[in-house]
Amino acid sequence: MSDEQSIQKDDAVETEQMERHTKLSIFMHWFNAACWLFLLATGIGLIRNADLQPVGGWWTDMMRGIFGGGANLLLVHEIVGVLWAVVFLVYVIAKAKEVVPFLKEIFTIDPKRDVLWLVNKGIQMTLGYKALYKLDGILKGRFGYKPEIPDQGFYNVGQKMFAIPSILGGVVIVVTGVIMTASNVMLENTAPVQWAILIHFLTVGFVFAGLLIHVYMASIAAGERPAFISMFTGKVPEDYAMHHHKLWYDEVREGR
Amino acid sequence: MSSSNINRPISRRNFLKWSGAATAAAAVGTGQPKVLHALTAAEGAAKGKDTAEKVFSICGMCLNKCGLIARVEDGVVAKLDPNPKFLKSRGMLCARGNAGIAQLYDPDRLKYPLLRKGKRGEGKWRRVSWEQALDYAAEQMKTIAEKYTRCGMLFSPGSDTQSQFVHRFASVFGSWNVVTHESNCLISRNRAYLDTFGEVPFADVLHSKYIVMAGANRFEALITPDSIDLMTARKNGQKLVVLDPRYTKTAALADEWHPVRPGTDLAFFLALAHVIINEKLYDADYVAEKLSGMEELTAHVQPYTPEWAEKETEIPARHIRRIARELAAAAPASMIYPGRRTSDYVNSTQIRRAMAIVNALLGNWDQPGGLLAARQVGLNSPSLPDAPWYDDNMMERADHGRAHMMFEEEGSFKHMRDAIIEGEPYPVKGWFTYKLNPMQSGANRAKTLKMIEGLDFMVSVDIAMSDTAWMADLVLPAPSYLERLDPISGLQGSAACACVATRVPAVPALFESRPVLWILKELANRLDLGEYFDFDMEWYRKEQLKDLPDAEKALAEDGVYYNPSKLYGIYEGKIYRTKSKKIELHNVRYKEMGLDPIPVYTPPKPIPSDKFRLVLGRNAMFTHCTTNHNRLLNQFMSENTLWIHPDSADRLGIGDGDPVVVKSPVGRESLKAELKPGIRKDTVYMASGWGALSKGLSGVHNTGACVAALMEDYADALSGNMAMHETFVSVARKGAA
Amino acid sequence: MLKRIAILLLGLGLIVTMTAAVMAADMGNERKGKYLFRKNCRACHQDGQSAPALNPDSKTQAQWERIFEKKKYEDFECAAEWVKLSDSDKADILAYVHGHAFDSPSPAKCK
Amino acid sequence: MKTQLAMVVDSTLCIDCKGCMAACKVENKVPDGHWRNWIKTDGVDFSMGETFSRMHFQPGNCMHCDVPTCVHACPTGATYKDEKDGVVKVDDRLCIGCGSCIPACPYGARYRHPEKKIVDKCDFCDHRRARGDLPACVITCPTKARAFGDINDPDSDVARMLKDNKTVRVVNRESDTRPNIYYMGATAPLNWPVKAQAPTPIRWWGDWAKQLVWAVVGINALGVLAMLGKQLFVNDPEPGHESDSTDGGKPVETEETDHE
Repeated sequence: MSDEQSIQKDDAVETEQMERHTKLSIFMHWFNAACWLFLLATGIGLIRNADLQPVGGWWTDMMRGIFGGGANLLLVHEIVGVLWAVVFLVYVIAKAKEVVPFLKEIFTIDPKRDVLWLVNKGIQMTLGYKALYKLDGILKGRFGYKPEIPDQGFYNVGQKMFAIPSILGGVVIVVTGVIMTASNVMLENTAPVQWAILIHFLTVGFVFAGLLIHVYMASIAAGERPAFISMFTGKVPEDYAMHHHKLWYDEVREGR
Repeated sequence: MSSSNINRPISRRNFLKWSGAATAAAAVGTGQPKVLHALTAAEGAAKGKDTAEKVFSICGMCLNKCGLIARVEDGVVAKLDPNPKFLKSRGMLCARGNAGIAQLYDPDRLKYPLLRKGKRGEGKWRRVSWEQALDYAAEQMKTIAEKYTRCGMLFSPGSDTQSQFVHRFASVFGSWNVVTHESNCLISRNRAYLDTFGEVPFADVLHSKYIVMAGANRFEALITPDSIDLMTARKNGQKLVVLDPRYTKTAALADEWHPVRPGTDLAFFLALAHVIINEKLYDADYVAEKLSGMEELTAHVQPYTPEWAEKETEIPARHIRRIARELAAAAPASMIYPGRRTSDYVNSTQIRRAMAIVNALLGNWDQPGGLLAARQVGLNSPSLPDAPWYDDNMMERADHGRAHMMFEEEGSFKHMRDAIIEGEPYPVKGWFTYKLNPMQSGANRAKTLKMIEGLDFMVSVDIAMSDTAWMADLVLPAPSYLERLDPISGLQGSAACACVATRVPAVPALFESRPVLWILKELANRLDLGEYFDFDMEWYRKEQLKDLPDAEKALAEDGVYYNPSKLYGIYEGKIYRTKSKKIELHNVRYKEMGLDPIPVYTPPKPIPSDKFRLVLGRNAMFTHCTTNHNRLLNQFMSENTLWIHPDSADRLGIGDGDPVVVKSPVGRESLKAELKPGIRKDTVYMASGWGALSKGLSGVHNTGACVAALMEDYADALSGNMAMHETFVSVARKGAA
Repeated sequence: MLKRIAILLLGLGLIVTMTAAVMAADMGNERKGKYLFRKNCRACHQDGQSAPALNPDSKTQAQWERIFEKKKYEDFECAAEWVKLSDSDKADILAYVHGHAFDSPSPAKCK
Repeated sequence: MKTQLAMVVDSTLCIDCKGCMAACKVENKVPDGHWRNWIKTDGVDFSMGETFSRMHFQPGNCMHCDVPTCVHACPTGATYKDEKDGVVKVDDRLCIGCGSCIPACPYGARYRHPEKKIVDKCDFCDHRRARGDLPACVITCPTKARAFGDINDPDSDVARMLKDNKTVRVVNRESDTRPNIYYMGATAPLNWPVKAQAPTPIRWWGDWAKQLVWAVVGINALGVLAMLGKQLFVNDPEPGHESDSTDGGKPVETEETDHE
């Protein structure tokens, strides 16, 4: 660890830093993370029914203990949930110039290159590079297979594979959340509420599953440290950019 | 407005939820703790001390006067609970009692004086000040007095605790013409029992071992304590036999139900007397000592055998014989229940006389489980200046002489209305009504409308726009019973309830409503009669309690005061208030007057084959026709239906819920049919109080059918009681005929 | 013989009751009687006053008839009041108390 | 023994006067068209003759069951059985108004409050009991058909009545929730409770949705564990790190290699 830091410090002198995230987007990221964590913890705490509770009654008891009862917990969950959604809505509207290209980037996928990246990166992360060459040895160029990990843009497709469901999931979570919250304000029919509960739960579950990978990749996985740091500084070293986001690096270089 | 206080929950959580979210969104970090703090504080307040005020009162939803405790929260009556120490009502409050709040906060309430703008009944009103309203009313009454004598004004007090002041006003004003609700209700019963025992009894239902109930529906037409005692006694083994053309809830809960042919009860009771006498099931010593006319009765009932009665009543002779024996075996703790509403046939009094005679044979007068004499509660009648005498006045009531034995204080609505329409013996051109709705409670609505048409002036004092108020020239808003200080009530009669009860306001009078005493005082002042009404309610109540030194304290603590008094054996060693000074099986006065001294059976008019007999009846939710529009009670029954036997309906091609048209010689109404196996095939029934003309009564205006519009106005010959079961109607599927 | 006596007695009874009935009809005006009773009698004849309380239902019809027919008012303490009453006034009062006597069709107190 | 508030109803005393329903409605501000309690009645059968026919009136309300299927259907625990008094209650502030508990009650004792938009039902007049009063329906009943108290307190009226009388519980055979309203002797009708059923989404959640989420989370967690294991325990240098070519192998992070 200390090695790594010293080296980077040294690198910083030589390596040029590239602008990757604006201050606002950094804030939004961590705001999102905090909300997610909070809402996840309180949300699971709202489930009392043993058949439905995924973690166990102890969690419900603990959360209700912290917040002084289920009703307060629900209120806080709803307030933070609404806050989360409202802040994002404002952000999307106010910073459309920033958000639209971001969404465009996220939702742009090159199937050929990206599938290969996913396969190879997955193998590399779990089984190692050797496995890639072993696979290449078996396939021998069939299906257009190459053992290399293809170059990626501003986001790699792994990030996109998390970003897409988490954005869509976020929308679903907000919509179902609003339905549930609105249930005792204006809704007459309870069927949508009941479905919203299930969908809310399922969506959170799926996104949370993706979140595990995201957290690992961002904060623990080897070689991703600069990306993690960039979520505070907004900058990545050029060599990191070149290595991890070659297409973006080239784009920026050309644009310069 | 206060009416919004009922059924209008405020969701604290929703409010906090959204405002909380807004706060949090606006100022992250500071919003949440504040919200949490607010929640804790609110919770603490809710769990805190009970700050509600409790007010003792007596219910005014019907005339039973049950004891209640009003719970007043922040100046709003939140709940009415029964007063557990109130023995007359046995510590209960029925659906109507609970719905008193819905009357208090009724959106249909009259709010200020209204003066008619358009034609009578058109529903166009102008809001006027009390000053204008009272000036106008006084001027109209003065004009009528001058033009037609003081008897030109008819007064109709309802059955309210302040109605006594309307009676007083009538006598002070100088009119003998007072017609109350009673002639549409129970005067034939009163007549019959007065003319048998010299007094109208209370039934000791609680201690009775065997009760025959005919023409009464005590589990639906609730009377306290009888209805409750009936159930308590039944639990203790009492036997109940019900005669009714309709399978009422009373019939449903009785040991026996006999769907008697309507109008033939008299045959049944004469046959009971026949069996009791011929089988010598009576106490001979008692008969010799207390009864007068046993010989005449013995001779009289000979033809009335159970077998003969079976043909009339359609009740098997063996049952009649058995019931007579069972009654006699349980005597004197057995009775023919006297009933209340007896406005059914042209011989209503004689029917009740026969019932009273059987009671006399059972020897149950003044005995446990029998008929009880009234006890004095000890209330003082405040001494008020005697009413003046007007020499230039009529000498008699306008309905005088139309029935053999009318009651001076009650009159006869049927006969008074006829007299007014005919203008005979003299014109009556003004009408003052107080909480009375004969438009709905008196048979033949068309006639009531005709009578009103001929009036010069009509004023109605009421809580809501009843059909009667709807026809008036001037409508004055009265407060409900929960807003009033009323005279002390003396409740006497059946076991354990010779008591004094108080009604004090739970909340001040709403809107511009004023109690009728205030209205009468103001009118008296304007008619130079102020000296006769120179008192206020506080004084009046104090005077009433003058001779009961402990009462005031008891009323303050318990809401009720009991004056211990003898319950049974009041008549020991005393004479009866009759001509013979005994219980009269054979009525001496009737004989003198050329009436049947012992009831003679006359069969009811036969029902034409294509028609049905229309009968009336109560349920536990509605008081006559006054609480049908009550927002709470209306939810139990939002319209009336025509009860018809499935076989009869089938014959007419009528299905359950089909709209039908019911036609009588005097009216035509439509409503939905309800197929009921629990009604005779020759009889139909509908609840009263629907089909209101008044647009001021949401919920009953144009909803269901008005039974008063269908009933013909026959009268009981003796008492002048309206006879409401003498009407035959035809029924057809709507659109079919 | 017995039968004849019975008929005779019945006839006699009839005469008595008929007379009573006719008398009752001729008794005067009940309403005026009520007014006069209150004005002339009730001032003394009520609780807390000099004379015992008196209401129409304090006596039977026959008792009232006897009181009014005896006309020995001088025996009463209130003879002075009686003298002041005209015959028609007395008839009115009798009509009132008789009509609401103890054994009348509608016994009543004077309220 | 724990407190279990309950009612013992002598339905033969009920005269169907609706007093309990009106009292409850006012006391609990139950909105128009809804009721927290009821009086059921059976149809009358005159086929055996009219004279001795009888009808039954059966007052009822939430039965505060020992096995409350409604509590089981509630996701948030807003509906719960209070351990202090055995009363099944609704926490107004925790109820999200999803209505899942409504079909889960065999007795139809629950309704969704049209203005508060939360589920409402009888709570044996919690607020009245808090100030020492009996429930509104109990105290107002003319014939006192409803007895109320702690069934586990041998000195209570209800316990005595239970002991001294034959009582029945009205249940649906397919979902015996072990209700805490007991009816004395013969009461009718008995066939009206329905099978308790949670709505489809709630059933799906318990049946498979929870497991599915665990499965997906589990797979991803396994993936992470695999990556972490590989990162920690396997030396896996990237070939051709030195070469800067775009079409060749990836650059090797030297520090990484050094480190491991």
